[in-house]
Amino acid sequence: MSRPMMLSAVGLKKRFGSRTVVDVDRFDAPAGSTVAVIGPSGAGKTTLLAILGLLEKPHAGQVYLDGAPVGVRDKAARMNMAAAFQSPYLFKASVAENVAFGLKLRKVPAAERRRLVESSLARIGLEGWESRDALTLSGGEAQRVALARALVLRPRVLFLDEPFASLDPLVKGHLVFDLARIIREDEMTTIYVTHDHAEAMSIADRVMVMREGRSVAHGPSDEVMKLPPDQWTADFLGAGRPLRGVVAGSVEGVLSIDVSGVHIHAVGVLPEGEKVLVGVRPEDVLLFDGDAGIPRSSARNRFHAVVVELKMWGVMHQVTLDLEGALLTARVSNSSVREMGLSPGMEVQVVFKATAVRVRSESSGSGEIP
Amino acid sequence: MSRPMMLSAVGLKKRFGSRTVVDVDRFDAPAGSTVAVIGPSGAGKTTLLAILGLLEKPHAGQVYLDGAPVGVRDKAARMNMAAAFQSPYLFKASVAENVAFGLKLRKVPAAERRRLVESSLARIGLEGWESRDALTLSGGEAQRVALARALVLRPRVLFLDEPFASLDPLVKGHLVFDLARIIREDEMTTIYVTHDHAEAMSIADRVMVMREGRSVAHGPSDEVMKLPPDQWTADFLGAGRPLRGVVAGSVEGVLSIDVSGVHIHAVGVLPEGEKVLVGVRPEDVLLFDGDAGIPRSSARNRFHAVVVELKMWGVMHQVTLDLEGALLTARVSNSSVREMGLSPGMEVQVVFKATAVRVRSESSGSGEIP
Amino acid sequence: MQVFFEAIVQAIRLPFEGSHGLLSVILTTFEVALLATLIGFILGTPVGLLIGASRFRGRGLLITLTNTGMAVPPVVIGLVVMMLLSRRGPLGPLELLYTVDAMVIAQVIISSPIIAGLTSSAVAAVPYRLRLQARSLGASWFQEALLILKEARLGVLAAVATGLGAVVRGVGAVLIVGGNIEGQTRVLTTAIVQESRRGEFGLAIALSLLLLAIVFAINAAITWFQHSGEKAGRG
Amino acid sequence: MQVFFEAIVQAIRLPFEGSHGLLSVILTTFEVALLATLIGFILGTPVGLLIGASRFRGRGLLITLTNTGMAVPPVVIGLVVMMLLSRRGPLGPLELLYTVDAMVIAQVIISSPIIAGLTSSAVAAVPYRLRLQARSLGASWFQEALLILKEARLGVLAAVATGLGAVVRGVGAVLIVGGNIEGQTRVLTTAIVQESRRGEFGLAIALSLLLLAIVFAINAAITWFQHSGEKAGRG
Repeated sequence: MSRPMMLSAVGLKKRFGSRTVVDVDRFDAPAGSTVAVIGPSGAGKTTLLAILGLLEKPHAGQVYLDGAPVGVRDKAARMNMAAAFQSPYLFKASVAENVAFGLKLRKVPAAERRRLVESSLARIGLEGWESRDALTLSGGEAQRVALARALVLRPRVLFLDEPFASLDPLVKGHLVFDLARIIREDEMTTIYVTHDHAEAMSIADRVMVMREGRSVAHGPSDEVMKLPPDQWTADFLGAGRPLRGVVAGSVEGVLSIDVSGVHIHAVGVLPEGEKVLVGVRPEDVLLFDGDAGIPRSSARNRFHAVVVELKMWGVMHQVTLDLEGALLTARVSNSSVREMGLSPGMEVQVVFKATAVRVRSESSGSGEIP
Repeated sequence: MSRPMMLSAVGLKKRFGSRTVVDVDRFDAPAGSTVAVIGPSGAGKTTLLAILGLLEKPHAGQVYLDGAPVGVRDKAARMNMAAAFQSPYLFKASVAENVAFGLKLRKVPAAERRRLVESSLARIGLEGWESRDALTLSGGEAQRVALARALVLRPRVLFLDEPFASLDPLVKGHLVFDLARIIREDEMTTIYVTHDHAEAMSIADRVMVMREGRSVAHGPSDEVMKLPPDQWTADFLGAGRPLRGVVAGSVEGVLSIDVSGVHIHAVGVLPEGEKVLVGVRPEDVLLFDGDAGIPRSSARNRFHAVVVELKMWGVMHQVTLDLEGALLTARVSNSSVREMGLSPGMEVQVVFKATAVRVRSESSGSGEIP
Repeated sequence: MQVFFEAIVQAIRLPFEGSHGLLSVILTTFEVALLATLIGFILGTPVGLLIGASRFRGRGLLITLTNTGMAVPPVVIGLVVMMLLSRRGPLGPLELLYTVDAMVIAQVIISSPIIAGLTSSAVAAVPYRLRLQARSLGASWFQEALLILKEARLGVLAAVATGLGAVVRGVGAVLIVGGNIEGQTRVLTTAIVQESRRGEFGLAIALSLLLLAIVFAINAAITWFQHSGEKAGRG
Repeated sequence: MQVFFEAIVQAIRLPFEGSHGLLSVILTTFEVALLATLIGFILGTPVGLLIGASRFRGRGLLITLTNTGMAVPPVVIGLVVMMLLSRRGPLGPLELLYTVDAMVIAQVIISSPIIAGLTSSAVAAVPYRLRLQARSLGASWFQEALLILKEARLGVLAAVATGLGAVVRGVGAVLIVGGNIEGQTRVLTTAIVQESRRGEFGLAIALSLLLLAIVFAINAAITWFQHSGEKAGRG
């Protein structure tokens, strides 16, 4: 039916008074991709979304839809898009009238409209809810109606602004699941704003990290998460800083990378002697007691290390480890800290798979991650 | 200096109009304990806290402080308590005046007040912030001031109502850490309201789960989390239902429990033939490929199982496993689901430690967990 | 308390004692109030929508005009209209002074800024993201404006009722430009002033009870609009 | 437009032409307005605090009284005070009719409900959890009430200024009970009515400019209070 569209932008700037709230050099959402825009509150995420969605005019810069420049006045372009926000913002009317809002604007005939509203509600798990008053729904139900209202338009670009931020984890889990399925089935390009990187990771294949209006990292989720470009981004994502190393050799597609004397195994194709950045997500690093016997397994990286520091991160612990000079970060649950008796100075064994390591040539880019 | 107090209550009821928002038979917070009250929004958590904190009168029931009945009119009792809420609710004044509010009401002399405010701010990481305008602070800073304002009173009972719900994970991590340290150092009895069970687990040693005004589970965190009394509680906590089994034997303090033919190892002291409930937290269950060679290790429980169902829970996956008839739940990250290619019908190996299993005799209680 | 007792007895008798110009007073009151409010609604609502829902050059001026209009005392408005319509004034040739039309003109100048001002508040209270949401679903600016008015409808109704109330309650402007001519431009408020100064408390009480009935009906409507608005509000 | 031109020229000349009772009018206006507002503040604020911040038996009655007080047209209030103070009325022996005191009494009845009503809104806007927070830190009910008034202080000030504005702008009540006696009970609004009906536009314009200056100063204060309140509000 509809085909997803590529959305991109260059040089976007937006000021409120004298304060620049958005200053983003480049934004890219390939057709069919799901791009998460993450950052702390006040980073300009929602304003960026409003500009990309052609809802607000930027002070500078240009948005492109499938390569063609578009703006707030391009009603045709806007008709390819739809959005849902953190608060569902339902109109004072029935569920059916809310869901039909965009269809009416598109002059879809009444019978067809009824059919589409019905099937859209059924898809999102609200079969037969048409005649309820929209303002009497619970948070999770209202959010479903808001999603149905956007999805019924079969948008080629979908914008979601923290759609699950105010929901309980149980309600949220079901909704994330239903939404992910629909995005997959309908093949939309999706821009997803959130302040929760775990939520972002579970949905997006590309990530942009924003801070104070600027994009501080932008690229495939895996790269951004494993190779954050600076300390602030690393902290915000709860990641470690990338390590610097040199490719020492390669056997059957598995690289051996020399990081200050430690040899880390990673999957990739790079020439010997190449200077590289190496990153591992803290969640992917397993810790074992220093004297535990660990069998040969699919985890190619096994080192002895010393705990340097323990700190709380949300409701987990972040453990900084010294591998003969190279600093690695692991994330562990509080009960693991207790059971293993982790404390600074303690010796542990560190295990992670070669597939969990991300390697990038140092020469392939500077701040921006390709 | 001050000694923590025991807080308890019986038969609390509170109505708003015709709707009963709190109907709690029993509440117990032993002196020095940290009790988390969790539940979805609208469950009556904040109202319960207001009643326990002697801020609002219940329609029925009685609150006890160290065993003595107390009410909203007992100013002396109220002077032993202090609270901080989700929104910091700072007064229109400087940071110092905000923190000094309760000290002034307690007629602490000005010089002493200044000294206490200064040290309290320093403790919570806001050294030298006295003269700032309270209404210009960021969310995290304001929350610190609100905590300092409560903690400076050296309360013997501290009430916290979702104090971190609106903070970014990075800010939250630091604050949880600082607060946990102060609660430990000052030995307060703490009542902690939250809708996030992970946060509750990281702070509390006792948990009360509320639903629609009622207490559906109440006891030590570990018990409530591993042996939820009903399906709703299990779902809300993201836990599996407890399994029913019979103690088959015991060797050196490790029980062997027969659960429909599968023998699960657990730590505990119970006679042979005793009927028991067995629970494992989904996070503590590790999954391995069906054909992976797993060495003998400290994990005493190792089974082959078949994946029955996969469903999203928040941003993780919840996996239901069939161990020859007994259903077990594991929680795994989305990347693990992808890497292992988990899908219904697939065979996997299940590993968990004997210390991660909670056992309770079926005869020792029914709904309420002791 | 005898004075009150006598006056009330007289007030009850009055309607049965035949015409005291009472019917004319009531009809004139309604004519002026309804016409002035209708014109005030037509002029005030679009201005209120503009001020409350958009940013444009000249918005500050419009806000200042509205606020000034709400602040200017009715007697001053009466004076200005009087001068405009006086024999030597620019609109003198129309010979409107001391007519119902003169009173309507003055009351429109009183009601329009009230309706514009309160409409703008009601409209400004419609969440901006609700409008972004409508835009994102494909609404044009006109469809967005209709949606805003629909969402704020109870506030707009309350604004119109408040304008009506001000027109019915006021005395200064109509006293000046209407001249309180019996059978022609006498309305409830000016009649009350006249009768109470003449010591005709019975008639004054009768007129006051009528005026109170009208005012309370309007206020009940405003309260109902606001109350329904709260109930239907987003929690 | 000649009528305007002549009137303004005359208005500018007036202050230099010696007394027209102008000073007396201004002084009486201030005396009545400030006294009535002060008494209105003393009566209205505690009532507003009670209504806005607590639940008690009789609260509904108090709200109804306040709303009624705000709704009753000034001419009706004037009539009732007139009857109370008339020779045959219950307060007749005090011989207050057609005095400044009579006008103050009428204006207090007008300003108190306004101050009470707006104070109650300002007080009700103080978040309930802020009060729980104060209580949890050990505040007694009296300390809590002080905190509420402190948090709502800009709203209370705006309420008082609004009451003052209503008193200064109004004409119906003072016209009836004051009698508009030159040199004694004539205030700006009643003088404007008088002079414009007499066709003395120069004097009327001069009085109007004065009245406008006072009203706009009051409105500027209200705007400033409300604006500062917004800026200091919790985001």
